[in-house]
Amino acid sequence: MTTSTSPGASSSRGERTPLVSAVVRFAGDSGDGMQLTGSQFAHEVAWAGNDLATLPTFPAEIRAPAGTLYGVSSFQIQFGSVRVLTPGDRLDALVAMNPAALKVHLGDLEPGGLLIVNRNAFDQRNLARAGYRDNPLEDPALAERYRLHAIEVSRLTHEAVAGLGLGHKDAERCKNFFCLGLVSWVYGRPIEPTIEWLQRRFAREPALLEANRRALLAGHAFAETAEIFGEAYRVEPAVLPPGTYRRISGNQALALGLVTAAVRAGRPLLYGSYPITPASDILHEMARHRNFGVRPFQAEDEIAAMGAAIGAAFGGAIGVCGTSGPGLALKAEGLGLAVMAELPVVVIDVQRGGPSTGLPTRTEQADLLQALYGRNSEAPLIVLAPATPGECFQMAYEAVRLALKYMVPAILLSDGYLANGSEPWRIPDPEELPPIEVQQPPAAAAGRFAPYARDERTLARPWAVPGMPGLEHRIGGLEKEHISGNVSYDPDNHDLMVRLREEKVRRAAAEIPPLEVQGEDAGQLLVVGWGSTYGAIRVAVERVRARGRAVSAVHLRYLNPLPPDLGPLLGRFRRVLVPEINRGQLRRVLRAEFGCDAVGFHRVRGMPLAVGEIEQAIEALLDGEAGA
Amino acid sequence: MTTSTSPGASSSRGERTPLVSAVVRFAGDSGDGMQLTGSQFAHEVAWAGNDLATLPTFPAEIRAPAGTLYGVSSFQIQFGSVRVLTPGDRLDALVAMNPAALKVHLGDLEPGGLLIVNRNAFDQRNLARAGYRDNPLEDPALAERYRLHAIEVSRLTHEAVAGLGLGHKDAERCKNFFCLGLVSWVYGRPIEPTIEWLQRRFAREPALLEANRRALLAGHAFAETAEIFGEAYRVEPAVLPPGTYRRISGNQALALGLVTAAVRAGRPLLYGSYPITPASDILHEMARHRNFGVRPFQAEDEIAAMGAAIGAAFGGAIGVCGTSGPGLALKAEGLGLAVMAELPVVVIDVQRGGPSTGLPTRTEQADLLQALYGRNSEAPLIVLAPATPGECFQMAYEAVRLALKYMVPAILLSDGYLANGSEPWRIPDPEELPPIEVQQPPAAAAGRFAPYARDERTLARPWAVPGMPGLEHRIGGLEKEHISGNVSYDPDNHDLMVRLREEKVRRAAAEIPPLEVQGEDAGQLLVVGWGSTYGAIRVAVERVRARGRAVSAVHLRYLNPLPPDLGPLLGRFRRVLVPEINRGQLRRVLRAEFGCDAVGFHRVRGMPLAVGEIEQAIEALLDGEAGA
Amino acid sequence: MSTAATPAASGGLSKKDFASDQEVRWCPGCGDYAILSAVQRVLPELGIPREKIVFISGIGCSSRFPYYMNTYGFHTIHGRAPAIATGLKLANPELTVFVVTGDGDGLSIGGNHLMHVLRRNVDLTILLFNNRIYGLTKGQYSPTSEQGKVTKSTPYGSIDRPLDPVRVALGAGASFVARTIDRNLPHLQETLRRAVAHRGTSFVEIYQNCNIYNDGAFAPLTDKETREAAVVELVHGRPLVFGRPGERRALRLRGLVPEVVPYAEGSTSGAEGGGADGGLWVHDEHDRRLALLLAELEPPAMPVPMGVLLDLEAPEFIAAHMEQERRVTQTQGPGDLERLLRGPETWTVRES
Amino acid sequence: MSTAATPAASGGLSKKDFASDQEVRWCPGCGDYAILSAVQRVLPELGIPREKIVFISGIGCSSRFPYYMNTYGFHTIHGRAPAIATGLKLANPELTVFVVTGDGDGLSIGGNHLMHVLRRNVDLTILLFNNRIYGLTKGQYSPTSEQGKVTKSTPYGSIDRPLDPVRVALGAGASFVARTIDRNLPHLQETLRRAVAHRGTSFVEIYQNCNIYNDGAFAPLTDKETREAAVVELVHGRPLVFGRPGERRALRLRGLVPEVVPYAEGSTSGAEGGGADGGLWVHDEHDRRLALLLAELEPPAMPVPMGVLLDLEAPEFIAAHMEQERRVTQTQGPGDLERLLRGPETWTVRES
Ligand SMILES: Cc1ncc(C[n+]2csc(CCOP(=O)(O)OP(=O)(O)O)c2C)c(N)n1
Ligand SMILES: Cc1ncc(C[n+]2csc(CCOP(=O)(O)OP(=O)(O)O)c2C)c(N)n1
Ligand code: SF4
Ligand code: SF4
Ligand SMILES: [Mg+2]
Ligand SMILES: [Mg+2]
Repeated sequence: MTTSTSPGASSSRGERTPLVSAVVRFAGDSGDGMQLTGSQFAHEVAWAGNDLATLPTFPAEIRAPAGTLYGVSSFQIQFGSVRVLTPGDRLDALVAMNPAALKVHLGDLEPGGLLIVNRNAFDQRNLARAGYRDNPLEDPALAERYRLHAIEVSRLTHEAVAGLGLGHKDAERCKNFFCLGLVSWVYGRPIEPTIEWLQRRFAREPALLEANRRALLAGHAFAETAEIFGEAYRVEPAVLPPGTYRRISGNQALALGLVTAAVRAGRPLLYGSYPITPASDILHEMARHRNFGVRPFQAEDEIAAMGAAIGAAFGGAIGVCGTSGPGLALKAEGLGLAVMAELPVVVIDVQRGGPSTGLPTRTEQADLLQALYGRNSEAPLIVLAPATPGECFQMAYEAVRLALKYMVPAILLSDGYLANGSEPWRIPDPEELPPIEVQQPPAAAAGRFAPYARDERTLARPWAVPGMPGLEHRIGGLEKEHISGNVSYDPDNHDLMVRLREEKVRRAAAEIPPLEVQGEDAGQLLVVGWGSTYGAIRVAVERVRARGRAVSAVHLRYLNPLPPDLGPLLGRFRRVLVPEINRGQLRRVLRAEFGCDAVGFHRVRGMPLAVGEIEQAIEALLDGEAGA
Repeated sequence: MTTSTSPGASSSRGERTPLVSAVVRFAGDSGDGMQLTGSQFAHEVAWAGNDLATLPTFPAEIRAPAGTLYGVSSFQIQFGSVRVLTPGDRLDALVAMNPAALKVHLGDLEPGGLLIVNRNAFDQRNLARAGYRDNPLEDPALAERYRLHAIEVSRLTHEAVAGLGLGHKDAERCKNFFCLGLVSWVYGRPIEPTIEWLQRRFAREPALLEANRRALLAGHAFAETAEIFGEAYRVEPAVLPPGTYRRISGNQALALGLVTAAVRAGRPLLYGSYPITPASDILHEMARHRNFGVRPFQAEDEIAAMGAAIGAAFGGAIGVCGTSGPGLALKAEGLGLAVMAELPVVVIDVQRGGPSTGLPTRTEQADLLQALYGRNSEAPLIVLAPATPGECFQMAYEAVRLALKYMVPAILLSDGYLANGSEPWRIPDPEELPPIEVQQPPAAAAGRFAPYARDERTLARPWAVPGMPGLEHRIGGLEKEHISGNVSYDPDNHDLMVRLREEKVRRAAAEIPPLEVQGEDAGQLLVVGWGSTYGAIRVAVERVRARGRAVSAVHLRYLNPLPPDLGPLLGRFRRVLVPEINRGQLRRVLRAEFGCDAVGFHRVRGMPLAVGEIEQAIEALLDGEAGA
Repeated sequence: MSTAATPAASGGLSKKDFASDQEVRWCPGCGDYAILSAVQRVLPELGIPREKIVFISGIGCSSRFPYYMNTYGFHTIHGRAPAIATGLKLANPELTVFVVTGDGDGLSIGGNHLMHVLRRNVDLTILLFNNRIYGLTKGQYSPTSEQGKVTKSTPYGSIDRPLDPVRVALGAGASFVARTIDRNLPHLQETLRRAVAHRGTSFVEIYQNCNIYNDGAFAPLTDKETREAAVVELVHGRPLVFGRPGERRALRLRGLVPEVVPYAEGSTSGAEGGGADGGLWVHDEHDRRLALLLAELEPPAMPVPMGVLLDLEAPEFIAAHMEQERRVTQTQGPGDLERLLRGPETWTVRES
Repeated sequence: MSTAATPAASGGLSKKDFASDQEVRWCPGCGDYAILSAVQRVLPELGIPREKIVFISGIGCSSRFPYYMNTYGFHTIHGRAPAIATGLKLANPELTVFVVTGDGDGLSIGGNHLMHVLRRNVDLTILLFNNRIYGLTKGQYSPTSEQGKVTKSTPYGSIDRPLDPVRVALGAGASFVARTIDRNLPHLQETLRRAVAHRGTSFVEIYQNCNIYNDGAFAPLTDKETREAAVVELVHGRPLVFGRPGERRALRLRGLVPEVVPYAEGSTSGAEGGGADGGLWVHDEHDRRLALLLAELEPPAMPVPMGVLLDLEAPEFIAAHMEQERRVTQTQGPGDLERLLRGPETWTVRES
């Protein structure tokens, strides 16, 4: 698919029921290709001009044995003609490729929802593996409760691809495209983009191309002609701001933000990383962009990655490293050095479930306090957090910009949901981004160079780097004398430097745009969020407001320093609710910082918060109940 | 010195002026033996029955070149007939062995204070090294401002030891004992304990024994006979609770507390450590007590030390490791594992100046937030802090006790001042200490053993360790299923486990003794402290109260969980002041936890807070000014 | 690792007694299955009661191993298993402790702990599953991946030169170094037996196929066609002979330079002196210098040595530690808490 | 480490141009002074402008080195200097980068980074000051301290077996390995020159006396009486000769076993083949196997080899990295941000 205006769905629209939005989940064995199916469906949906949000969920195992409950892989998408900010709480449609997928996911399907299963997979072995004593498809309750369509997906797929000379296994693997065709028809999404994709993907394997194409068309045709589906839907294009769009995941966007920052700053960028879920894909992406001056470095561990980033920053390059929570823990000592040396490094933490190894493939936002305080002594730095997958781009850019402008390390808190989730992204014009200022040292030092002389406004020290003649100097992790940068044990100098490092970060607050409040900017209840809960909170607040109740919301992208207008805003509300996927970390910060009696809402389930539960929490508070 | 009742001073008491307390500082080159001099003086003072507190200050260099400012080493002591809780803000007497010592320390001497200098050391070279253009001893202002005694200490010492066949260098090295004799006479402290000490120390070097003895006596006699000192003092014994006492430093006390806990628990204790200032001495001390079942392990780094402690705890021993701030940073990931595995390990952090390498030889209390939050995700554990050097004993014991009882890691926050400072310590009867409960597993598991079944009251899991038949089980850093301990990705189980880990730590609050409030338990102003600022805050509050103003104080030894009666107490005061050697870390916790509008007082100078500055902060608040 | 054998207690244990109730979750076809099976087969032979056996691992596919063993087990954090195992063994020297690690876990993030446990010679058996890839994080190159490797993190090929685990172990002063492979079960089992029998740290590199991300990494060593020419199995006191029947070859040292020479079955010409010149290279597993040269043999020019490269008697850390504890306790008497607390100098304050 | 030499720019620099304005703060008599002096003497010879020279250190007495050099310098954190230096060199491959570390910094906490920088062969010169003690923390035993050492942390003697830095470096695949000593200034300087000239990671172990906490650790190697018999200075292509005049000795390899034999001045009998049997052991610094055997020589039975043990040409990391950057840029063209941001698939939403 190349640039084009959204053509809408390709099928006849005759009797289709219009929908504003829908939530669909594809679920099956890890070998069933559910991620690809979901991703292709998202492409179709995007191409049709809908807004969308996705939530892939992988098993922790690389290739879990077939048919097991823990081996189920799923991809959820919400799409609509309105702004879509979350992948949705509950499902309108579920595709279950085997008994395990049915067992794991059925509970999330709305009563009366569309349930498509591959009847062929419900054999004795698979039923046993999923822990079903009886075949659930034979339980009439299932068809009563849901709009069940138990289709012989495997058989129909084999029939569709027969004659192409494919082995049984290869033929079987096409069944996900059968399902994709089927679901595409149901929701009236265009299959052309998928066919184009297949043509590119299998350009050198014509048999596989043809097989998958046939499966896709077979599924599509099956849905259309078999007329087993009581109804078909259409979802009008969403009214998005004009522009050129692509679909992007948080990890992708983050990598592109970094590359863009490097290009705009005119400096090479070292990306030091030790692989770790869910941050590894950023390394994979960065490693591809060598022609942008990106220098990828897979280090021996997180400490070395941090070290390399510090070394790079000392050398005049942009030093970045990416990791997840356990890796951030290992970078603590290095971050302290970067604070002391006042070097611009950026650390990306794609948060995951913890503590310890925790739930590596699940999302969480419980590293905020670690990011703020997880170092010895007073070691303040900048902490930012994007709110959506697409926003990872601008916040990564912003992290580099602020680090370079204030000569201070910055931590960017993404999370597993943002990392793997995706949304339509309006491609920005790099020239429209704020310029990146570099703290150029004086051309030549008259006399001895003072590496800790500061810019009056930002308090940043100059970025004099090896190779610049006449500016030779030595820095290190010992306390340094104000201005000269020499080692100093002087008590008052230490107190001064501690304050200067703090003040420098505080001054970066000048960079923060005014808060945008959803709803009135004073009143009964303000909901404050940060990070990936943005969409869920926003929708929840919208819904409660739609019911005529007064509630406002604000979302924080700058966690340290905090936005200067936050304190006054909090003061204008009687109550403050802070929903987080942790045990109340931002809440703690707000209470400490503003003496604000914020109430928390916490669900630490390794999953995004559901809109519904936030709605309830809001209602409960409005009704005068205590926070949960 | 063996057990004896305190005999008071040995010199004639005729015309001695009585003093309630005095602050004396010995200062000289690192080679001048100032630590030994101070330490011996402290022994004499203790023997005389005074209460005391000491503050040694070392240069960062191992052996700094002679005569330099940065090479000055000092030892300060406050002693008195009353309770002495701090080493004192300003000096009543200063002994300066060379120009550098004079330059560095003169500013701390009270006007009119006693100033003893070694006139022989004020030669051109030393003056130049100290940056004096003219000899300050020749400036009449010095003698006007202070009670100056410029004594030819070197010459007199050489004369005293003449004829013993000592080389020049050895003879010169005796001059610290000359000064000790001199100061002992001035304050009427007994020199017998020092002579006894010399006899033990130099049992095999009779010439050195005799030389030092002669120097000591010569100094003593010089002061007595030369009558150059306008006055001599006496300080009556302090009224301390009856018991047998010794002088003890924080690091020593800490080590003894750990050994005692191991003996009482009947388990071996692994002390894993990687040397780091100012925690190394704990390792040195622990390594000596192999016959108590202490297994010292000097690891390759802090991560390995943490690992060894975890391994030991898994194996049924008490796992302890000691470090300072940068080392605690490196233990973050391991601590997270201990939280997840619910293993009883104790980590000691002897805080020092930071961030990064910072001021390694100086004190600070800025690792509180690191201890509380410096790990990925929600990883709550117990945090304790002793208030005085002697208290390091009981808090180390308490840390082990709570870790074992609740099966949870504990962090003990000591600091550089506690570590090296010393005080008289009433030797406890180990039997009087609370017993140490071990979470014994069921004798044999009926069926499968459940490693995450919990004690109803404490929520502790059983401590089943390798070697116990029938209880074989596997644990790890992945989230585990409630009760069975199997790996679990279940969202609700995760939320439950996160809450259980938190609740378990919260339940340990039941162990905390009621807070002891200094002053009224309600009113205008409450001063809240933690850690080594105890003495300074207590004295400051005493002084302000003595002036008839209403102020109370409370000191926290339990930082997580917080004492259950703290919230109500805070609520009974109009204002709360939190003095800390950091930028307001406990203040932040109190604000977040209790919504209490605490005001901070922060001086981060690598030094204990001064009583005077806290007094001022209190007065200012009472006068209605904002916090500093 | 010495075996704290109490045959009576474990009498009659069989392979399945060592299988836990957890479903094994490696990818179908993964080499880890064979290693698990070998370990479960060898353990019952040792006569060690299950409760005295502990498996400690780091993080990685390989490190999930402990979950599948019905012994004590601890799946710890990435790279730190050697340190944790050291602490465990110090807490209870009676235990038989295995460390299971991977090429990333043991040589990337955990390289330092590995080096130090080897120099200390802590009585442990270390099984390093070397699949030359990061399996669990889905296929990045590892420190043992060949230079130029194209992986997710190195789309244009890796730049780093690989480490050789055996060379690293020898460089750290390991007292027992062996190499084996997932696909040769008898060899794997025999190597495990030898490793457990050794007193001190036994380091065993196990070539392991990751059929998902690095399939066929060791194919030349396992393929019927090639394996006999590609591998030389080490037998103490025997010449280094390899190659297919009919095409048997042996190694000879010319100075320090190895040469491949034809070998007639049964010939031991000049085979007396370990590595002696002139004659064939005869394996002597107690000779560190020979082990160093064995580790230098590089495919494809030379066959890969498999088996016990080195088995030296060396002072063991835990025993020495306990010996010191005994000695100090003997000299000073058992710890007297009261005396300790009093210290050298005390004074008494009486009721006033 | 290759020298990015621009002789013009540094013309006329002298030793004192490389001294910073900071007072040197080691203990009087510390071996570090000699090393500092040697470095300050050698640098002016290289013709590298001061601003292109960087010293990166960790923590320890040794690691205070950068403060005293009037070049760029960074006194970082304990053990991490190799990683930081790697990042620096990647940021600016033009720089001449030295890493200064100690036996604790480099081999205890920093052992893993050392191993990995050596395998990567990053163009750096690493100076490891080995005083076999932790100096800065006031005298605990280090990973290179002899077993049984009594220190503050080991009042009853240390239990761990020491590491040999040279063996560790060889085990990690170092391309340049040398050893020298603080008290032999000409040797130290010459070794530094060689190290700087090498392209790749140059690893130099420098025996250094800590006269406060481990005085005399290397006395046999420096005392007039003993040093000639205790040290063998390595000269490429020359036999390994040592001992006092009149008592000259040489080394010979019997198989792999070194022997000491009398040596008549000028004799080179049988000295052709590097390490060839029969004749004397002739040093060949390009032979890894010989280097491995050199590293096995242990006092007091054998002399300690000093000088360049190994100097191999091997692919260098930074150059390969930059080469890949050039190659990719050539193939794909310079990065086109607009194209990158658009990605493979876009759609347009028009004003509605
Ligand atoms: C501190 C930390 N960093 C990174 C990771 C991510 N991680 C898990 S396993 C692994 C590497 C596994 O490779 P290897 O040891 O070779 O094991 P394999 O999966 O190949 O058996 C990495 C990088 C982690 N769990 N913890
Ligand atoms: C993370 C951390 N752990 C421990 C220390 C304390 N420390 C400083 S230097 C040092 C060892 C120094 O030994 P070595 O590298 O041999 O240097 P030397 O002083 O002997 O030159 C230690 C343990 C530290 N600064 N940082
Ligand atoms: S990814 Fe590779 S190593 Fe991991 S389980 Fe699968 S096949 Fe085995
Ligand atoms: S302690 Fe030792 S190594 Fe450190 S400066 Fe002093 S003599 Fe040198
Ligand atoms: Mg691997
Ligand atoms: Mg050292």
